[in-house]
Amino acid sequence: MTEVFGPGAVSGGPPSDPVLRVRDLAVSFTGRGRTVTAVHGLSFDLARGEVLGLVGESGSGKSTVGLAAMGLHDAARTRVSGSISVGGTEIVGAPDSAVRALRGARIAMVFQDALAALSPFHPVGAQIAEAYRIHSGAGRAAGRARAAEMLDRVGIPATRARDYPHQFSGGMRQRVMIAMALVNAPDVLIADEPTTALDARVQRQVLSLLAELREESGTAVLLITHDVGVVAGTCDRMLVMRNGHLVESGPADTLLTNAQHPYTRALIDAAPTLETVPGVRLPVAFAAGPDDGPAAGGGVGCGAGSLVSAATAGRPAADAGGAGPAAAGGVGCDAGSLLSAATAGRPTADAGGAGPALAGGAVPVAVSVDTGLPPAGHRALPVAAGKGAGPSPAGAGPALAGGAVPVAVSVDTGPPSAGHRVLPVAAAKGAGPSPAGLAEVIDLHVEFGGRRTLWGRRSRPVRAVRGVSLRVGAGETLGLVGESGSGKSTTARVLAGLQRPTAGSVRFDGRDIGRAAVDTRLRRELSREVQLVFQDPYASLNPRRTVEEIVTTPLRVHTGMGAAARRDRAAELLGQVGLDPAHLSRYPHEFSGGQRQRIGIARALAPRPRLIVADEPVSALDVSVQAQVLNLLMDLRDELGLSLLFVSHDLAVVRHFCDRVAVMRAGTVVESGPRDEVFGDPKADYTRELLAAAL
Amino acid sequence: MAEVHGEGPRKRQSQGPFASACRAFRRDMTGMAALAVVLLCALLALTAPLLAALYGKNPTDHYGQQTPGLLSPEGLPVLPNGGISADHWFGIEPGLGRDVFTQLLYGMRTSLLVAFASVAVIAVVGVALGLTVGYLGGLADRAFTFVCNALLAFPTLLLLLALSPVIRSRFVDPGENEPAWMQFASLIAVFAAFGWVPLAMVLRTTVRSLREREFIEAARAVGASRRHIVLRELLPNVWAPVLVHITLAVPGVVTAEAALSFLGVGINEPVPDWGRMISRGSEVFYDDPTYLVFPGVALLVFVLAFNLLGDAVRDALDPRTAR
Amino acid sequence: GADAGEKQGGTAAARSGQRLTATLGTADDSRGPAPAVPGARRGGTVKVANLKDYSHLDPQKIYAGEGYSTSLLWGRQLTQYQVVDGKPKLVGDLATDTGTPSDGGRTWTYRLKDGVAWEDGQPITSEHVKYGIERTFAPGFELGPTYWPEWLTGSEDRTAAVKKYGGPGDGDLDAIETPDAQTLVFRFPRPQSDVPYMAAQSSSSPVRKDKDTGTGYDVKPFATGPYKIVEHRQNQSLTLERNPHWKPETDPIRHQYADRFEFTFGKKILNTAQEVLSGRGDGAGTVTTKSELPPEIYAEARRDPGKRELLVAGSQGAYTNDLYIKNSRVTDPEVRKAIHYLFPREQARQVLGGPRVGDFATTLSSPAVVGWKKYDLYPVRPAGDIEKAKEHLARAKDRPRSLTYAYETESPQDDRLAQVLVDAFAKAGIQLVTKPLEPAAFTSEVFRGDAPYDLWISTNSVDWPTPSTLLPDSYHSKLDALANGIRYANPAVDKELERIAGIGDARQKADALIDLERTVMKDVPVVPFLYTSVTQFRGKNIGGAAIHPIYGSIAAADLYVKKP
Amino acid sequence: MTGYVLRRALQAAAVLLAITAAAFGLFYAAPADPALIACGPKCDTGQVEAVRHSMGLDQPLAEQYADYLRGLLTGRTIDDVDGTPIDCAAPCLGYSYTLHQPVLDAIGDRFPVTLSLAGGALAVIVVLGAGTGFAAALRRGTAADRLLSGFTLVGASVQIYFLGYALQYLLVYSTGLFPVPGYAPFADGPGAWAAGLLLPWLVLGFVNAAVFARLSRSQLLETMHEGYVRTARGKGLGATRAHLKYTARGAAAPLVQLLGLEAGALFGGAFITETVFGLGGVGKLAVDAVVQNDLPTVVGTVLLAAFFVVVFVALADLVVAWLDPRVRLA
Ligand SMILES: Nc1ncnc2c1ncn2[C@@H]1O[C@H](COP(=O)(O)OP(=O)(O)OP(=O)(O)O)[C@@H](O)[C@H]1O
Ligand SMILES: Nc1ncnc2c1ncn2[C@@H]1O[C@H](COP(=O)(O)OP(=O)(O)OP(=O)(O)O)[C@@H](O)[C@H]1O
Ligand SMILES: [Mg+2]
Ligand SMILES: [Mg+2]
Repeated sequence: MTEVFGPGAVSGGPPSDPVLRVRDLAVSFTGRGRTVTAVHGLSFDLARGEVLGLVGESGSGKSTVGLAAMGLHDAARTRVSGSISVGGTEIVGAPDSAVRALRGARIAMVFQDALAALSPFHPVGAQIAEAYRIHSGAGRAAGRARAAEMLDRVGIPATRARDYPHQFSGGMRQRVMIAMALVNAPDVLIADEPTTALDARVQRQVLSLLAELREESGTAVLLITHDVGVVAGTCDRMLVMRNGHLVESGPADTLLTNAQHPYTRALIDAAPTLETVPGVRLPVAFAAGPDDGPAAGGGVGCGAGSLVSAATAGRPAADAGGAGPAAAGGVGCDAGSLLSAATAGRPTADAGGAGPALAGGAVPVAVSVDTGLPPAGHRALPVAAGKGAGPSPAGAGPALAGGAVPVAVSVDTGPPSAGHRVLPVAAAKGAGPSPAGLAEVIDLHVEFGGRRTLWGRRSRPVRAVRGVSLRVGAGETLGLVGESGSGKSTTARVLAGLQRPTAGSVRFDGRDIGRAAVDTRLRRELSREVQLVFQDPYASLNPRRTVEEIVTTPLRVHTGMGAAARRDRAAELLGQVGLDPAHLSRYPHEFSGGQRQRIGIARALAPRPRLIVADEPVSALDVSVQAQVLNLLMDLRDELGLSLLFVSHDLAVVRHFCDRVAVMRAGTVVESGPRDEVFGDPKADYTRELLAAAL
Repeated sequence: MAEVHGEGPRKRQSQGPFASACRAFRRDMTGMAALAVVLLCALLALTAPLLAALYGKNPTDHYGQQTPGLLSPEGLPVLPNGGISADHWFGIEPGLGRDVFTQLLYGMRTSLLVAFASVAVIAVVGVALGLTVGYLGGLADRAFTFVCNALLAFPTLLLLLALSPVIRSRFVDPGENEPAWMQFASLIAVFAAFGWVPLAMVLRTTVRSLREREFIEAARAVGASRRHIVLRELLPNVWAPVLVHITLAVPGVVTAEAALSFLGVGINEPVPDWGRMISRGSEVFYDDPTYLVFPGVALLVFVLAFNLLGDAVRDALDPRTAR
Repeated sequence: GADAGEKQGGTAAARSGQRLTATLGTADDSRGPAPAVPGARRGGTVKVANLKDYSHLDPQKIYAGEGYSTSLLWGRQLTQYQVVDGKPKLVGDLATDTGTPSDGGRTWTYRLKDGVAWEDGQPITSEHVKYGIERTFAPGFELGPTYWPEWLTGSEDRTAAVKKYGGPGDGDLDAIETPDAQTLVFRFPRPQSDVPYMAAQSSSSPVRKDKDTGTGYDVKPFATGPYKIVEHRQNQSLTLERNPHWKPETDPIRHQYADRFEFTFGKKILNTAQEVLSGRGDGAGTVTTKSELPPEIYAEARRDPGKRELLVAGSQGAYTNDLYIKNSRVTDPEVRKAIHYLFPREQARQVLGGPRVGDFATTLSSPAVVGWKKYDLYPVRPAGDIEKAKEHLARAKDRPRSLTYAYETESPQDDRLAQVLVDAFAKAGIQLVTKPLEPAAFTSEVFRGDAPYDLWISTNSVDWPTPSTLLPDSYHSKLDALANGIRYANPAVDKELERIAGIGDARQKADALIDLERTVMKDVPVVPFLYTSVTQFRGKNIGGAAIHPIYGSIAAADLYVKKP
Repeated sequence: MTGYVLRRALQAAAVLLAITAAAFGLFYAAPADPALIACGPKCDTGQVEAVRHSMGLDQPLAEQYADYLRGLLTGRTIDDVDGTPIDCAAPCLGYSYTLHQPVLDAIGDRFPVTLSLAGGALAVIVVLGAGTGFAAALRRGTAADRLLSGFTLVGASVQIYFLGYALQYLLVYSTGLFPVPGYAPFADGPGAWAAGLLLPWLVLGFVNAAVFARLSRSQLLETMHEGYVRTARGKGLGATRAHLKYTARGAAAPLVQLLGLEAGALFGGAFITETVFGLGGVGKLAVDAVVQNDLPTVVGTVLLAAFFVVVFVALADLVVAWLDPRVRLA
């Protein structure tokens, strides 16, 4: 992969003349009588023109660092100590008026959530112009002209300057943010997860844009992200944070290929990529970080892992649980025990040998160039061309190419059993079209009727799904991918009996279930067999109900079990998904994201369904947690012989997890087939485009 | 609330949202002080007959008229400061010469009874309607909005003024005193008839946004019935706004009741009532402010305490407003 | 009241409880101009702030003391009361004297003065007076006094009268003759002794047919008095200016000191009183002709000498305040006597404001009535005598467990008064049920024949200060519930009343009625409570303010501005 | 936006119609006989019947209501008690037999008072309420915040009749610090007009501003943490300017809505304030009408009050839509 961002310091050493210099930065928040220290003694430098990646799991303190650099923390509730200097001007402890002069002019920020960060009340043009006029003292007309120019520069027609943020798509909003941040050509740009919420294609566009602009103005960038892929593609150096501490730093390519710290390595490996061997267990090096409940901590992930292993392999949980892993910081032990559990055939003893797994995980970075997928090549081209014009040496390419070396290793070392393990099932179905579809939709149409207007006329309906046919065979996993708004969720909801189709038929086990959304009895019957797992583990759990209540709801509905029996079953279910049955009386907010998703899965499993519809069950989760959940789902699928409809916009995850894949676009299925076919030899242009965009 | 709380068998670690709100509340000094005042008031009101017996007076006897030397021929207390004496700690009422202390005690009973009863009805009706309409949406929602708008636009005070004689003459036999309970009932009915609107509207909005939350979808997916969804999934999620609304509605009703009595259509003689005391106090204010001060300050403190309590409850329940 | 009648505002005011009756003046007394008010000067604007607008300005609809009093500013009648030093004297107003009876009181003749004129300068003729009186027969004039229709047609009541003659629409009324433009001859089927007093009522004002605008006349009548109405915004304001065609030498009653009168209505009386007494804003130049001093500031006004001199107090004409007992429901005289004894006069007066509201009464009629004599049939101390009451109750054949007391809810005071009664009745072992009624509905509720109310308190007055309108109009058993609200029925009294009705001589009639009053009061049909007094107020700058001894409120026609 | 305005207007009209029906039914169902009251205590049965006929009370309620509505739309002729026809022009709210005036005229006479009182009080509410709310929110947690919050809390808890009487006595009649409350028409001189209303404005404004201040404080505190405010500060905008331009804008919607409700209530007549200060506005008219059983006036004033609430609430909605492009352009 070519480096998207230009030159910068090639070597990992700290630059000589930093535009941003952070020393011993500590930030703590007070509130409700307790103090949270989000950043502990962080030091780093950002050289002129450099791109520095700041990575870490959610809640590790990345945004906090960015805000501190801007001096934007709420003074009343935040204590910032240490030193931050921007181009030689100290920010910590400086009066607001002094910092104000820097903000927006010398140091600017692209905030994490573009929709929230743009004022809904002012036209985008005016918001950009304001940023310009504050510092340049320019008049209205000049401000407008400059805003138009910047909008044009980020690829938004200047005529739309008078539109409001809600009239733009996510990617466009992000570009407006970028235009606003760069309008004064600052020395430092802090880009806080500028692409996280975006589609792969849009993500790519935004990153390229950032790179171009940076090149023009020579702005140094602190790129905050949790996505290692992004760092790989864009950064000169990277810093890895965890729980507010700096874990490791160094040149990006070095760290990516040869990280010293196990945490860094786990972070890098946890996300499946288009090159990960499908179906292997993903390494889970650490537990979810950001947790408001007391249950957080490395120990949980570890314990969970061992429970899963117990459940899967029929071995007693004793071996991996206990204090050991927790004491070990939940890093090595977890990886080991999980791996061991996953592979089942291998001795637990090589727990220390996270190596193979991690090496396997290293594949993603390297392989992207190497696999020779046509899209990958294309993707690299335009950027490379853009940079060829500049003074930068084409050093990045080789650097990454070097990274490709481990590819071979990973493929080699990848435990063959992992691939095989999935095979029995996959092979049966993957070989041809599955004979008996457990659930199928035929020529499905869903329209969302426009609201009746004053004059009784209906506005034009949204045609969310326009003629989709899908089939999920027994024991099969069907992946449904596509960009946002393509109708994936709608299709999934139809299958789960929550949405009434406008036209077309929906069958489950040969029975027409089209009316389930309006017929309570039918839906109740259906819900015995089909269950949903939702995208957002927090939103899908009622915050005011205990885990026990949540998990036993389906039992109440579907069985005549008494309270005690339900409780036993709930405990059993928690065990099955790797949670401590003692947690039954807790509330959802007392769990980490991954644990919450496990609760959601436990609930879905409760009535022993035959089909689980999982609507983006992992996209709200951190990479590491995502890995845990994916592993769990794979285990359960194998163990219980479940069928799955797996909806995701992440190609890599789908590829990793599914037997067959359907690609949706604008309400239609553009391509479907066995996983390897779709990914290996995409037929539709759109699929190719998607694959190309994936970083 | 009790359902969530369950003090006894709670597990050490289990941290219900209510428990954490309680903890936050306990740290709020103002809130605790306000709660103390409110509880004290409730206690005083509850034990009023006992206290009055101990004190040896009752709120209805015309002491000033029976004992010579307490009131001037014009009806004003002879002793300074509203006739405060060892016998009558807070003085006596000008004119009738009743004991102010017991009047205040029993007046608090009146205020609290009307307020608590109205608010209870408001809460039940508001929650029921808000939840149902919020969940059902569609036609029910439109009808609801319409009714709410109409009720909001209706001048309540005027209606109360106009309706109380209607109620009196429609339902009370001419040969009988209007029973006190009927005065209370009609007041409570009218307060409740208009009071549920804001609560129901808030709940409707809350429920509409909750309905979009995935956990409702999840419950539906599990096959749960509507009843289950409304009662078990939605209800536990709205008690925070309900609680806040209730604590803030109590002083509202107390104030409105006092205003009505001030205008002469609240609770009638001889049932002691703060609003009427204030009204009487304002008549003799220029001669002797004492009689206005006691009920005026009592009402102020009472309402203030409830408002503070409401604020504290809101803060405790809403992490965003945490200071 | 010990102090309710002292000299205030430079003019003597009558004291309630004092014998004070209107004498009949001579033709000489009837000549203008009116005796000057000491210290009065011309010019300036008198501001009058009253709580409410007058419900009627149409002279034939006015039927209330303060309405009479104020309407003197623009309206003139055949006769009127001249007040000098607080003493009233009935004199000729438009007429040259108080009227000449003949034919045993069946014919009365009046002659109009020369030079009396309307606000447009046209002379007032006997036709105009006749037309005015004819109007009282017409539909829509039920509100006014019914004496003219009854007397002129010799009917029992107005309903019967209007069957014989239905107002100007029925053409000419034969009973009044107008031989010339200045002479009026009234011919009554039965002897009438009180015509001079009736001639002073607003109903006896002239109305000009060409100016009679129907309901519009109720808003803006055409003036004959010293002032004319220039603007009347209903319930808001009323502005009067001098009437250039009014001649002082024709008028023995009215003055024309101020240039203008500006009435405003609607301001809460407490605010007005505070403004006036403190002299803030327009206060110094403001007076009220209708409202009483609010109880809120009475004590303060009494304390502060500067404010005290601004109070205008006096007896409220011939008004009395009594506890009425519905005789048809409380039939046993022993029970009524018991009520008489237990009635807590002193406590009741205390909650009403104390001595300033009036003196305790022992008689049915007011001391302001011609021929009044003091009597006290069942003496009792003001605080009531529960023991005595219990004795009488013990003697009663059917002793009531509970009685119903109805009252108008005009102010919280009424509720407190009810509580005082409840307390007293309870002590005598009777539960008093209290029925607050809306003022608007009170009369129709309480006076309905079968209305379930036993007791009520109300303030009433005879229509003029002779006893003629008291017993005959309220205590004859044949009268309907509206007139005889307490349903008093005593055949002996009925008979005596019928005899008295035939008496043409005023003096004789008055004496007979006063004597009959004692007979009636032996039955205790009502419990006399107060001879009422009023306390009003004036601004520092207003002179001539005194309570009119007949109409019971500040006489507007004597007011002047001290330094305009 | 036009569609939105139209829809909102239709909704408002429907609500008003419902209120006319409710008010009419409720009040005409009252037990006191309006004919008896209009005719006076001395009327006999025949006269009362005549009056009842001229008042139209002998017709079925539905017909009376239809007449009423017709009068509202096209005007009608009403008979006075004595049968004199009274012309009641287009938005005819009936004729008051107590005031001897068409209800609309009676309201029209008093409306300037209510308008002046409500207008000034609203100004006080906005300035004082938003001002203290803003000041407290910006200094949250400080002594100033606690002081201001305490101040508004007292304002929200104090009774207007208590405060009104006390201040009037202390500031006007005892010391003369304030001019005597009263109404002088604006046309007679703005000075006298403002002087007479100063104290009522302040008292009514203060008590209502308290609620407004509390809401604006909490709204501002909530909006203050919005991402776009941080963005504004990230551009280099000072805290105060950022809050004025962005926080205030974001917090405005509920405030505008509250203001709409309060304005509606105030323009419908502030009974207690008018009573306390002796002002003859629509509120006093309404209370008097209730006391005197003057049904046409009661219904008329109820309708007027409802009309203002409905109109101002609708206006507030429109302002909110105008303020927030997300609503406006939806
Ligand atoms: N204003 C605040 N008050 C209290 N705690 C805070 C505040 N902001 C952040 N934190 C806490 O500080 C820690 C770091 O948060 P931060 O937002 O920097 O994480 P992050 O790395 O940016 O995470 P993400 O990837 O989810 O954006 C978290 O535990 C968070 O809960
Ligand atoms: N309830 C609804 N009312 C109106 N339109 C809707 C509704 N639900 C979905 N849509 C529209 O239908 C289309 C498909 O939505 P859907 O949620 O199925 O997309 P998706 O592929 O799941 O997208 P994402 O990846 O963002 O979740 C979108 O254009 C969406 O705006
Ligand atoms: Mg962040
Ligand atoms: Mg979706």
